[in-house]
Amino acid sequence: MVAAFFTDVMLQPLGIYVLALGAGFLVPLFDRAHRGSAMLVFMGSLAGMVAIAALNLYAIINGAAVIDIETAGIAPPFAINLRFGLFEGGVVLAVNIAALLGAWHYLPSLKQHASALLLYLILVMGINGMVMTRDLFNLFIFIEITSIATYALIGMERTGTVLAAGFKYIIATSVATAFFLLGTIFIYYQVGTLNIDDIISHGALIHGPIGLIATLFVLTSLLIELKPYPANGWGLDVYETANSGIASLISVGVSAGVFFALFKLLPLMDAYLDSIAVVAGATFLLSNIIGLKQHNAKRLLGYSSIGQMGLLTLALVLLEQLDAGAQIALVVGGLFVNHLLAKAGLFWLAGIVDRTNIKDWASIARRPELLILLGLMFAALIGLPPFPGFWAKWELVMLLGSADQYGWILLVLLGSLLEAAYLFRWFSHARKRDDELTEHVCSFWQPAPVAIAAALLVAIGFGMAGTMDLDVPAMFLPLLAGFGLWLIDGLPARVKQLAMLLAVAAGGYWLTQELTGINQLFSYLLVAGGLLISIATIYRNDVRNGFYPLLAVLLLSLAALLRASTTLEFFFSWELMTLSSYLLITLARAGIKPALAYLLFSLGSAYFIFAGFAAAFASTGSILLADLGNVSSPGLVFSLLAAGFVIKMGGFGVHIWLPDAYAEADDDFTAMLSAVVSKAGIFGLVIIAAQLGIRSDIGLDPAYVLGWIGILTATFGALMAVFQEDIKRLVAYSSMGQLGYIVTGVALMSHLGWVSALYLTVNHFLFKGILFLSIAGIVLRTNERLMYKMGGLIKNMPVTFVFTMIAIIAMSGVPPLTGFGGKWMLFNALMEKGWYWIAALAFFSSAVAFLYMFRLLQTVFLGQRKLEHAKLREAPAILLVPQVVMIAAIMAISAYPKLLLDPLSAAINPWIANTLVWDGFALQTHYGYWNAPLIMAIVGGVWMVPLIILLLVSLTMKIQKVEQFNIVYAAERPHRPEDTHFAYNFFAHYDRAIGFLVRPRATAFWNAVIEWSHTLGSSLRVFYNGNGQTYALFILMYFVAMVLFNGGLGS
Amino acid sequence: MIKSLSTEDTLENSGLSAEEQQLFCNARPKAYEPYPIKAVEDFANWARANSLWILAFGTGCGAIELRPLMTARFDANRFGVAGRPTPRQSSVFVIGGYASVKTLKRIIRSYEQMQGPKFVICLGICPVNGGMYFDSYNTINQFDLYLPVDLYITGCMPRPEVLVAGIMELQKKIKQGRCDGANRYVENFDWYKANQKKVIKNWDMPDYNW
Amino acid sequence: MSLIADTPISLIVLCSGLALVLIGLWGMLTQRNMIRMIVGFSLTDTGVHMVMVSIGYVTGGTAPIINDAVPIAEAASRVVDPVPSALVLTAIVIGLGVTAVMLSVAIRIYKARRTLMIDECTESKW
Amino acid sequence: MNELTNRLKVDFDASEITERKPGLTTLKVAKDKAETLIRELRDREGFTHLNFMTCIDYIEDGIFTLVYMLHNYEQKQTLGIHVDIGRDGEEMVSIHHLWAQAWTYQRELREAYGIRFPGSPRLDEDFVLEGWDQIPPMRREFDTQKFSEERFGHREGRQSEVPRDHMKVTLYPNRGGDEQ
Amino acid sequence: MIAEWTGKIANFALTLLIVTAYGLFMTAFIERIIAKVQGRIGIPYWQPVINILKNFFKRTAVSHGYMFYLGPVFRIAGGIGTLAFIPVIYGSETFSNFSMAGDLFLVIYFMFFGQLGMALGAGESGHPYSAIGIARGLSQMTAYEVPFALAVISIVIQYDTLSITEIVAAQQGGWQNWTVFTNWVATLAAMLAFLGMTGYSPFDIFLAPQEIPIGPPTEFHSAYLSFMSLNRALFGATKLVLFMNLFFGGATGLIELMIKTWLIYMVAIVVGVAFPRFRVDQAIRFFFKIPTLIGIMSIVYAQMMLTS
Repeated sequence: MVAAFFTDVMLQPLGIYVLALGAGFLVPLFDRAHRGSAMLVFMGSLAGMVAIAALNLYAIINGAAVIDIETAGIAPPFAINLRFGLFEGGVVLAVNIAALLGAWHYLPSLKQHASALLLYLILVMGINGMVMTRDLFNLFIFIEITSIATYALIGMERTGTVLAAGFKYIIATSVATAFFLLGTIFIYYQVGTLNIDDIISHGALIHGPIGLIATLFVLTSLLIELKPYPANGWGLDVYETANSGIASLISVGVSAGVFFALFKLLPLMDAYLDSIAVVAGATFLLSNIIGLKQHNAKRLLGYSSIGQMGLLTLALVLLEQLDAGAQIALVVGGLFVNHLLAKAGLFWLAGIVDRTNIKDWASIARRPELLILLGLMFAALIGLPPFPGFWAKWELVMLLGSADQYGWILLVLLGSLLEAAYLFRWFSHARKRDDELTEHVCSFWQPAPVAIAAALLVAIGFGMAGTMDLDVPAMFLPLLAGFGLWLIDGLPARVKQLAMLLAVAAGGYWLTQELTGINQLFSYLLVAGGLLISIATIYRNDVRNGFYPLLAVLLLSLAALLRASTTLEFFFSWELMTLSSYLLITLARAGIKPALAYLLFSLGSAYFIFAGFAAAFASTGSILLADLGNVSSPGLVFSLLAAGFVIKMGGFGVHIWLPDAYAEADDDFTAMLSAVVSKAGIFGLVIIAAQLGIRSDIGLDPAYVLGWIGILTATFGALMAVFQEDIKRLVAYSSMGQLGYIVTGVALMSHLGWVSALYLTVNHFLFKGILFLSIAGIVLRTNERLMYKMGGLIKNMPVTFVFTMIAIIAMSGVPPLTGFGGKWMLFNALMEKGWYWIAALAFFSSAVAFLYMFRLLQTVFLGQRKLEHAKLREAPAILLVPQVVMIAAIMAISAYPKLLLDPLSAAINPWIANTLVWDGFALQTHYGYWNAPLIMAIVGGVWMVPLIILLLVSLTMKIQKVEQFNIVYAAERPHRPEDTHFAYNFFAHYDRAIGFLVRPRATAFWNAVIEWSHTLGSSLRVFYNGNGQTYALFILMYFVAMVLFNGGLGS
Repeated sequence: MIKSLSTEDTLENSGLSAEEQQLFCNARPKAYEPYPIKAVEDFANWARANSLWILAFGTGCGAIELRPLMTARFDANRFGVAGRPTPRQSSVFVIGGYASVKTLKRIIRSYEQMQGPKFVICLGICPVNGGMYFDSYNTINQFDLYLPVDLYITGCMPRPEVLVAGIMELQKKIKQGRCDGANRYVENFDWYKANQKKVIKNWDMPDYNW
Repeated sequence: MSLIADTPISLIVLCSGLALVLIGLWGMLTQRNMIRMIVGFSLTDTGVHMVMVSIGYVTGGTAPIINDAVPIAEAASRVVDPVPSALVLTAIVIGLGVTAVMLSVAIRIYKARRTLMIDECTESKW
Repeated sequence: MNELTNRLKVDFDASEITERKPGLTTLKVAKDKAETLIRELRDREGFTHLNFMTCIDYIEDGIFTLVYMLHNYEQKQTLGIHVDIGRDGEEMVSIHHLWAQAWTYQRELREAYGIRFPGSPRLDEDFVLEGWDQIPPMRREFDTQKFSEERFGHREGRQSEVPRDHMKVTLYPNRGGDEQ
Repeated sequence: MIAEWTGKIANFALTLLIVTAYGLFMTAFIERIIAKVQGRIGIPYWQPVINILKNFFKRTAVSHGYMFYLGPVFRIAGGIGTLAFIPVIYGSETFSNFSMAGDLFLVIYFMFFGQLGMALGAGESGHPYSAIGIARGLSQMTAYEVPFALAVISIVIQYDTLSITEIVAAQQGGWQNWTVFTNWVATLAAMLAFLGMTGYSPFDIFLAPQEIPIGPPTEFHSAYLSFMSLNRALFGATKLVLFMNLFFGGATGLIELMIKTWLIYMVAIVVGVAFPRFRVDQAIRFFFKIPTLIGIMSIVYAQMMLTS
C-alpha cells in the first residue's frame, strides 16, 4: 500500500506537489519540536523534488511516454491537467536544482522563520506548476501562488528599502495578473474552454476585437512578468534590494516559469511574433547598454538577467518564426540552462561577497576560488566556450544567418559585447588588488552551491558539445590540459614549468601531426615557436598562480585552431585562445585594465568572425572551412572575416588595445603575444584569403581596402612607436606596424604577395621573439620600462645587445638579414599589382621604422649608463637560449632563403600558381632579382676587409679603453649620467614637424564611443525613477502600446 | 682588440668622489715611439704638418686674431689649416693670449682629450711671462709650466700675418720631427700635474682627462 | 428606462466591471498613499471578477443544475455557464490573499519608515 | 632731477648729492634706508634699469662703498646710490627681489670683497675664481703681485716699465716728454 | 669558377679605388670652387688625402667599446657595399661590380647599413651630441626618402624594371632618352631629395660644426675618422653614380662619368652655397610639401605615359 503510494504518487510528477505541500505543513510542526529536523525535512523535500524530476525526465528521455496527469481522473477540458514532457521535465529539473542549491545558499536567512521555509517550498511548487499545468486559469493560479509566496518572502525582511521595492513589485505584478485574468476570461468567452491544448487547437475561434484584446492581454502580462524594457523598474528594484536567495529565485525560477508559460502559449501568438521579437530584442540590447552605467552589483545582475530573458524570448520567437522547432531544445534550452545556473550562481556569489558597489569587489582579489567562480560565471553568461551559452549562441546565429536575419545577428552580438563589457569590468574590479580594502571572509562551504552550479555548467556544456558537429577530444584537449595543470598548481615552479612544456609539446604534437600545407607551416610557427618562447618562462621562479595552466590552454588552443576543419571548431578554439590570453594578461601587476580593452576588442573581433561564418553558412549550408570558398557572397563574408582578423592584429584605428596590453602583460608573455598569438590573426587571414580572396568574382575592392588598412597600420604603427618612452610600448607599436605589412602582403592576393606575407610572418616571429625576450631580460635586471631611465647597458649586457641589434637589423630590412627579403618581395609584389601608392607608403614607413629602432638601441644600450646600473649582470641564460635558436634561424634564412621560401611556396601552390623563378641562387621577379647568398657573401666581405684594416692600423696606435664620462663635453665635464644621456623625448623635433599625425585620435574616438554609450545608457534609464506609481503607469501604457501597435481595436 | 694599460699604471684621481671615479678612466697616459721606419715617420710628419686642424677654442683675447686666418685675405686653408670643433679630431691648440686659472682648467682638459701627436702654439706675450697681467691674482704667468708648448708667437697682439708665419714655422718644426710636446707631457706628467694642481685648487676632474 | 430594461443584465455587469477596473487603475495611478493604492487594486480586482461573472451569464438562464428542469440537450443554451463562477471563487480567494500580503507589506513599510507615501520610497532607482 | 634729489634729501636723508656730468648724479644714503630708496626709485620714479652694482674699498676709512647705478630711460638720467658699509664682515640687504639679475653682482661682490648678501641665490658658489683659497682678492689689503709671484711664478728676464716713461723713450724720443 | 670570382673581385677593387679617388678629388675640387667664390685660393687638391693619412698616422686613440670600434667599419662597409651593388659604367664588364646580386631596391636599402652601424658606434661613445645628431639625421632621412621613393617608383613604372643595368640600358641612344628628359618630374623630385641626401646646406643641421659640434662623429678621431672621411668621399661618389644611372643616362666611359657626376654634384653645391640652413623640423616639413607633391605627380605622370 505504502509502496504503491510511493511509486504511483511520490515518484510521479505529482509527487512534487505532494512533497511541497506535505513538507510545507510538516516543517512548522518539526520546527516546534526541533529546528534541525525541520531543516532536514525542508532540504529533503527539495532534494526529493529534484530526484522526482530527474527520474521522470530520465524515463522520458529513454522513451517513456509523456506523463499527463488528470485531476480526479477526469479528462480535460472538464478538469485541470498537468503534463510532464521532455521540455517540462528539463525546465522543472533545472528549476528544482536551482531551488535546491539556492535553498542551500539561502538557508542561513531562511531558517530564522519556519514560515519562510514553507513559503520557499510553495514558491518552488508554484514554479513547477506554472511549467506543468495545461490549463490557462490554473496557470493564473500558479502565477499568483508563486507571486504571493514571493511577496511574502520579500515581506519577511524588515528593511524599508526592501519592503518598498517589494511593494512596487506587488503593485506591478498584480496589475499584470489582473490583465492576465481578464485575457483568460475573454479567451474562455470565445473558445469555451480553458485547456491550453484545446485553445490552441481551436485557435481560429479567437477572433475580433475581443479575441485580439484577450490574446494581447495574456501575452503582455506574461511579457511584463518577464520584465521588458522599459516597464521593468520594479523588477530591478527587487533584484537590487532583496536577499540574494530570493533575487536569484525570482531571476531564474519565476522567470523560467513565466517564460515556459509563454512558450506554451506561443502557438496562440503567431500574429504577434514580430512585436514580441522587437520587445525582446530591445530589452536585451537596451538593458545591456544601461548596464554599462551601473555599479551596484545586484542591480547590475538584474540588468543582465533582464537582458538574458530578453535574449531567451528573442531566440524563442525567432526560431518559431524560422520554423526551426528542432533547434529550440538546443538554442533556447542551452541559453536557458546557461542563464539559470550562471545567473543564480552570480546572485549567490553577490550574496556571499556582500559588497554593494562592484568597485569594492576587490575584497575577493585574494580569494582565487571565488575569483575563478566569478570568472566562470561571467564567461558562461557571455557565451564563451565551453559553456552551454556558446553552443546555443552559435546555433542561434547560424540559424539567423541562414535566414538572412543579419539585423538580429548584429543585435545579439552587440548586446553580448556590451554585456561582456560590464561583466568583465566587474571582473577587473574584483581582480584589482587593493590593500586598503578589507579582505573578504567566508567559510569554505559557502560558495559550494556556486561551485556546483559552475560544475553543472561545464558538464552540460561538455554534453552539448557532444551533440554538435565537433571533434570533441581535440577541441577539449586544451581545457583538459589546463585543468590538469591547474590541479598541480601548488607544486614548485620548476615542476609546473616542466609539466607545462611537456603537456604543450605532447598535446601540440598530437593535435598538429597530421596537418599539411599552410596549416602545417603555421603549426611549426605557433606550436614549436610557442614552445620555444615558453622555454623562456623558466627565467622566473616565482609561484605565478594560474600562469602555466593558462599558457598551456593558450598554446594548445592555437594548435587546435590550426587543426580546426569546421568553422565551429575554428571559432571554439578562437574564443578559447581569446579567453586564455585575456586571463594571462590580467595576471600581470598592471595588466587588468589593458586586459579588459584587449578582451573587448578580441570579442569584437570574434563576433565579426562569427557573423562572417554565419553569412558563409547561410550561403553554403556547410560549416566546413573547406566550403568557405563556395559562398555566393564572397565580398561580404570576406569583409566580415577580414575585419575580425584585422582587429585581432591591431589594425589601424582598432589598435588602441594593443600597446597597453603588450606593455602591461608579463614580460615573457608579451613575447608570446607578439610573436605567437598575433600570428593566429594572420593564419585566419591567410585561410580566408586562400578560400575567398583569390576568387575572381570577389572583386579587387575588399582586398584593396585591406591592403590600405595594412599599410596605414604599418605607417602609423611606426610613427607612433617613434614617440614612445616605454620600451615595451615602443616594441608593441612596432609589432603593430610590422603586422601591417603582412596584412598588405596577404591582401595582394598574388603568389609573391603571399610568399612575402608568410616570409614576413616567420621573420616577425623570429625578431619579435628575440626583442621581447631581450626586453624581458632588461626589465628583469633594471626593473624599469622607461627607456630614458636606462642607457649604456651594452657594457653589462653585451650578448643581449648583440641579439637585439641583429633582431633590429632583421626587422629593419637592411640587407643582408632576413628583413630585406620580405621587403623586397613585398615591394615587387606591390609593383606587379600596380599598388604604387601603397608601395610608396611602405617605403616611408620602413624609413620611419629606423627612428624607433635606433632609439631603442641608443637609449637603452648606448649612451650613458646610470650609476645604479653599474653592477647589473647579463640577462639569465634561459632567456638567451631561445634567442640563440632564433638568431641561428635568422642567419640561416638570411644566407639561404630558399630554405624557407620553398616550403612557403609549396604551401601556397595549391591556391595560386607558383611564380617564384629561381636562377641559381637568385630569385627573380618581373622587376628585379635577389641573390641572397651572394649578398650575404659580399656584405660579409666588405665588412671584414675594413675590420681587418682597422685592426692592423690599431696595432700602430696606443688605444686606451675609456669610461663613460671620458667624452668631449665642450671643455667641461659631465656631472651625472642622467644629465648626459640624451633619451627623453628623443624625437622632439620630429614631433614638431609631423607629430600632428600621431595625436591619439583613435584613442579619442574609442573614448568617445565609451562616453556615448554611457550617455546613452544614462538617458535610457531615466524611466527607472524609483516611483512605484510610475512603474505601474508604464505597465499600463505597455498594454496600451501593445494593443495599438498590433492593430488596436479597429482591426 | 683593444689594448688596455696594466693596472699599476693607474692614477689616483683623488679629486673625484668614489662614485665618480668609476665613471672616468684612471689610466696614465703613455708616450708613443716614432715609427720604426724612418721614411714612414718622415712621411707621417709631412702629412701631419700639412694637415693642421686647429681646435676651435678661443681661450683669450687672441682668439679674435684666429678668425681672419680663414678669410680671403689670409686663407690659411692653403696650408692645410682647418678648424675642428672637437678636441678629439684636432691636432693644434692655439692658446689665444692670457689664460686665467679658470680657463687653464678647460685648456688642460681639452688638451688631454686631443690625440697625439698634438701641438700647442702660444699666441701673444701673456703665456710667456704674464704680459700686462704679470701681477694679476687670476692669470698665470708662464704657460709652459702647465702644458708643453711647441711654438711661441709673441706680441700683444700678434697680427694674423705673424700667425701665418708661425704656422709655417710649426710645419717646418713638425717636418723635422721636433714637435714632441705630447710625449714631453707624458714623460714629465707628474711635474706638469703638480704645477697644474698648484694653481687649480678645485680639482674636480680626473688627473688625466682621456 | 427601457434602455436599461432592454439591456441584458450581463452587459451591465460587464460594463460596470470594466468601469470598476478603470476606476481602480485610476486610483492606483493617482493616489500616493499606499493604502489608497491597495484600495484601488481591490476595486480593479473586483471589477475583473464582475467581468468574469458577466461572461458566463446567459440571459434568462437558470442555475447550472442538470436536473429535470433543464434537459441535457438544452443545457448549453439555457443554463448559465458555471465555470466562470467557479473561477471567480478562486480568483476572489487569490485576490484576497494578494490584498492581505499588500496590506501587511504596507504596514511593515510604515513601521520601518513612518510613511505610506509611495513617492517617498524611491531610493533604489536607475 | 633737482626736484627729485631734493625730495630724496628730505625723505631719505640723502647727502653728498653731486651731479658728476649731465645725466649722471650720485648721492649717498644710509645703509638702512638704501633698499627702501632703491625700491622707491624703481617703482615710483621710473629708474627701472639696474646698470650695475659694484663696490669701492676705502681701506683708509675702514669702509666699503657699495654703488648701485640706476637708470631712468624716460628722463635719460642715471643715478648712482652710494651706500657705506663696514669692511669687517658686515652684511648688506640683497636686492635680487627687485632685479632678478642682481644676484649675479652680489655673488661677484661676495667673491671679490667678501660682502655677504643674506638671501641672495647661489651666493657662495664660485663665480670667476674657482677654488679660491685666499682672502677676497679685491680687498686692498690683498697683495696681488706677491700672490701672483708666489703662485704663478715669475719668469726671469722680464722687465717692467712705467708706461708713460717708456712711451716717452720709445715712441716720442724727440719731444723730451714735456708736451704735458 | 674561382678565377671568375677572383677576376670580379679584382675588378671591383679597381672600381673602388677609382671611385674613392674620384670622390676625394671631387671633395677638394668643390672646396676649391667654394673658395674661389669667396675670393680665396682654397685647399690643395691632395688635402683630403693628407687629412686621411694624417688621421691614420695618429699615435694615440681612445675607445669607448666594441660598438664604437665597429661603427666606422660598418660605415665604410656600407659605402663599399653600396658601390658593389651598382654598375658604374654601362656596358663595361670591369665596372659592373656585383650588380648581379641585387637590384635597385637592394641598393636603396643597403644605404641604411652604414648609417645604422655608424649610429650605433656614435651612440656607444656616450656623447649626447652624437645621439642628437643621429636623431636629427635619421628624422631628416625619413623625410627625403619620401620624394626619393616616389621618384624611384615612378621610374620603375617607366622602365618596368628594378635592375639598374636595364634602367641605364633603356636610356641609351642619345640624350633625349635620359630620364631627366623623358621623366623630368621624377628627376626633379629625386634631385630635391638628393639635396637632403648629400647633407649640404640647407639640410646639414645634423652634422654642422656650428650647431652641435659636428654631430654624430664628435667622438671619432684618428683611424676611425679616416675611415669615415674615406667613406664620405666614396659614398658621396657612389650616390652620384646611382643618380647618374637612374636619371642621367648612365655613363659609357670614365670621362662621361666624371662630367655627369660633377654636374650633379654642382646642383647640391650651388644650392648649398646659396641657401641658409634649415632647422630639422623645417627641413622635414619642406620635404613633405613640394618635393613630395612633385613625387606624387611623377607617379601619375609615369602612369599616364604607360597608358598612352
